[in-house]
Amino acid sequence: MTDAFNYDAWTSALERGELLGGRCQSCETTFGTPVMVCPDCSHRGLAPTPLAETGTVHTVTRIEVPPTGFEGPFFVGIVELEDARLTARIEADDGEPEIGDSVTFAGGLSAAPDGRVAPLFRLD
Amino acid sequence: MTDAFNYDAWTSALERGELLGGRCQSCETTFGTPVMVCPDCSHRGLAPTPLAETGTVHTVTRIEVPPTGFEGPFFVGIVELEDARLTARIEADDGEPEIGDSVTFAGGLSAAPDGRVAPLFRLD
Amino acid sequence: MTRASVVGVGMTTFGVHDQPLPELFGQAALDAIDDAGVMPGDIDSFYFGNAMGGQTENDTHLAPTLATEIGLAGIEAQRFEDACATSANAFKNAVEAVDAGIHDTVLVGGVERCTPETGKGTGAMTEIFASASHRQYEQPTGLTFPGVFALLTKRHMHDYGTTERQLAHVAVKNHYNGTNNPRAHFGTETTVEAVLDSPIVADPFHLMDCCPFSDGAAAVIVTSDDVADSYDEPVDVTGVGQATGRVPLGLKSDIHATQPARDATATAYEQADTTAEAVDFAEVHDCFTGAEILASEAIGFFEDGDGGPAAEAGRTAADGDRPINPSGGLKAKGHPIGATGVSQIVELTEQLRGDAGARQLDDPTRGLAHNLGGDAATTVISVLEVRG
Amino acid sequence: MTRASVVGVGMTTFGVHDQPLPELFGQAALDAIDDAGVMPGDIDSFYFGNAMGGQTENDTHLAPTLATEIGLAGIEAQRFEDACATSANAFKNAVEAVDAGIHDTVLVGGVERCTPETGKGTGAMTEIFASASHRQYEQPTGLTFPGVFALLTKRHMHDYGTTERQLAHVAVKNHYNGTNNPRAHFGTETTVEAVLDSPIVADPFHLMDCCPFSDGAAAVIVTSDDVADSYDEPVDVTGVGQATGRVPLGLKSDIHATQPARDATATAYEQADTTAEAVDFAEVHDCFTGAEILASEAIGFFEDGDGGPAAEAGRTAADGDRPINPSGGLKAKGHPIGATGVSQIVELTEQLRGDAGARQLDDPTRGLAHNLGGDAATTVISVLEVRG
Ligand SMILES: [Zn+2]
Ligand SMILES: [Zn+2]
Repeated sequence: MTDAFNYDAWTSALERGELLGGRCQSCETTFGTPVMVCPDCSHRGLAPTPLAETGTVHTVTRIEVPPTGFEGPFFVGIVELEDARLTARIEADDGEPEIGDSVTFAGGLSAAPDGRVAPLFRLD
Repeated sequence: MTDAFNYDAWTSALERGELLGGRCQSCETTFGTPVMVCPDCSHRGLAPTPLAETGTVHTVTRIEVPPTGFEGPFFVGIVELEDARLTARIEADDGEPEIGDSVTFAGGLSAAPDGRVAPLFRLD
Repeated sequence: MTRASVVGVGMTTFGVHDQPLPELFGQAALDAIDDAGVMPGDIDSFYFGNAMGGQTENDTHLAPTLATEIGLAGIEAQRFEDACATSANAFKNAVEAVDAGIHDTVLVGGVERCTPETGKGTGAMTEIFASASHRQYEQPTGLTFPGVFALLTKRHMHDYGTTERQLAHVAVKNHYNGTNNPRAHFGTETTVEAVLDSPIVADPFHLMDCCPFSDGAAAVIVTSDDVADSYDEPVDVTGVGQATGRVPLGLKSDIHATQPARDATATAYEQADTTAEAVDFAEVHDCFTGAEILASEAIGFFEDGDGGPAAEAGRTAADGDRPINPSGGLKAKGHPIGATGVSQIVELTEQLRGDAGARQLDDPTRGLAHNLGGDAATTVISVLEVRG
Repeated sequence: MTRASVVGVGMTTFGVHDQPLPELFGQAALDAIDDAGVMPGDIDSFYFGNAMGGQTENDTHLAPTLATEIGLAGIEAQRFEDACATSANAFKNAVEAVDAGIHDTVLVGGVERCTPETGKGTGAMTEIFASASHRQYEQPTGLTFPGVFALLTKRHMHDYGTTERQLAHVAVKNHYNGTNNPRAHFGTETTVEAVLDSPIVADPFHLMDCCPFSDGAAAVIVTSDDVADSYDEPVDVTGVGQATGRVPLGLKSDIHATQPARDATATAYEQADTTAEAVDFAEVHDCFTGAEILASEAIGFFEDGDGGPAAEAGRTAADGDRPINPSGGLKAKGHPIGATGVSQIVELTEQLRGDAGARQLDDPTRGLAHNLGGDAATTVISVLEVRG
């Protein structure tokens, strides 16, 4: 097994502005976030792999009532990057992101009160 | 059934400086705090009854490491008032309360960060 | 095949309560005990649900405390937490236990306080609810629980043409049903326009698409099939399915399928040897209007994509052909998290007994409860029937 | 009579971990799966324990998340919380389920993070632990969890003459045992003087009378008796008892009896058709040194009042006649709350298999686990035996 691809690796990369997914070394599916066992084929150990940096909005919502410590409103969506999906913040200069819109990875966003980083995408 | 003897009645009395226990109207046991069903005989509905204001220390500890929001050290003990027992703060002008010592009810103490009141006893 | 029977039910009003959790639960539990007419000494075990007492009230290890409050100190007890599916999972474990002969008679119940009576406001509660989404891969985005179901619902709207107006019809119908339920949090009607005019929480959901923060408790007495005959009005549990699904959202194949609900439904129908067509009504987990649409499809009441039009056409109203949430659902009855699953069982039992008063459906013989947790990654489906 | 069998065990080191709960748990669970050699598809259900993830890490609804992490998404799952008895209660429910034929093979496990890795310091953790005492009648006094056991122990000292020195011997013995356990939080010896010289937390407890805040996870695979034969090294579960007691402390008749432990022990011994004399060793819940003394009496290893002198005389050492906590116990092995109960089952299994390495006892055939929650108001007692 190669070095485990885990949360620490994923979030460290994000803090550096890199977006890593996990690629199953058996069925070759790519997932947007680490997981110890492949959900599709039960193989153990996903390898870190750079995700596509452009993709489309699979679904999105505008959060108007945020949790304590966050400033709203903002957009959260699931973005689809080739076969991988992950939950991310989406920013738009104007207008609203819609399902099917193209988005590009724009680094890690530290908006959470505890400083945890989330993937940020921008509407193309 | 008379008016239910519940937490609201118990704590309101304590805030007024009164110490109420619950007396089972069937087996006549007295308990230091309200409970909907008598633990001894399963009768429903305890009636509020003034507890004896002097009693003895059943057990006691000096808390040196308190929860957030409390100032330590302080003494917490179980006091025995005739047949009723309850957990209470115990204050001593000097020395330490010991098991078997006599104590007297000294009102409600609001030491908790949320302002909830606890029974306070003083070492005689 | 009867797996277990419900022989007694109890429930507080859902709304705002200032009592401590043990006293709030005690009301519901003593009512269930009295309704059954069970001797406390005959209760073998206590299956208890509370979702967030630690976070909202710094109150954990509640099972022995609640047992003491109602005169059952000493009893075997266990607390379950599975987010909003908390007490349905307690119920499922209880049904399995009496079905397998582990116990004869058990108390199942849940309690929760979510209103500002706990000292927590909207922001804090929104943060606490977010604890049921993925800590590492979802919470840092600021995703809220209305947000989670908004994501599922937006995709459903995209794929099937479901409209905000159809969603609003769910709220209108459930508010109307709530006016017939004396225990409901909301007892007033609303209109499609009022829903659509209310402020956005997480689009497409307006405030009036969302269930309220509620306090409340619910309890039932569950017995084995053979013990049930000695009680007055048993209602039979013929199927209980539970399934989980992938977390976080990004790992799910089809986010609005709510696959665990489909898996749990298949299990429950198989156990009950029944089908969606033979189920007369359902209580489903309408934490948001969109969730009711998804649930109505997952339990097979409607084909995928037909849930929205069916709601708009009134088919899920109490006098429709597929009644859903005659109690008012989470939307109008209220949603004290850990009490919700068992409160659905209370509603099913009362409907099947013919005891539902102003909200009584026309002689139903079989009902279904759908209770989900998180993004539906835990779902419990129960089928109850008039005793044959 | 075998009720169930343990066919695989896994456990992380207990100590300080910075991984998220799903990954920490995943290590232990995958190790247990590998140890058993079970096919993931053969696992029917997941009985999971976590006590305070909501309070410490805003992380709830963990069962589906953890299942996903280890490739078991879709599985039936339920989370238990019963304070420090959390995962023993999950274990007890799992044993009942396989014994009754509800499932053939289940995964049981627990995980917790209690160290400052969560961002919570001593004051905050002390407040969180206090959530297991009565919210209305105990917490407002400022009573802490060391304080609860201090109250029980002080009365035991008064009634039986138990001394602080005897308590310190428990810590010394458990620290010594911990030096032989590579997974222990503490791997260093201590002395009676060092314990007595350490600062007071809640008298009579010094800092060195208290177990540490730990992070960790433990998991076991439990199968039915007949399925167990297809595995390499099954260890049999012959009895599991659980009982609750009155809360708050003021309602208890005899506070240091820890009556639920006595009731649960009676049930477990009856199921296992055994007695304290026939039990070769025990893992007991020594959250504080005094708790081990009370437990050693409650499980019948010693007459009431003899626990203190027995500890001082070395009778509970690994080479004594009544070994207790050969793992190092909570005191030295560590106490990641929701993982503790299952970690005791891991230790029993390894000892009974003869796999315990440097801490291996002399050919034991029967062991007991004692896991309590709160002021002992929840206690679970399990008896495991070498497969006959
Ligand atoms: Zn794969
Ligand atoms: Zn009485």
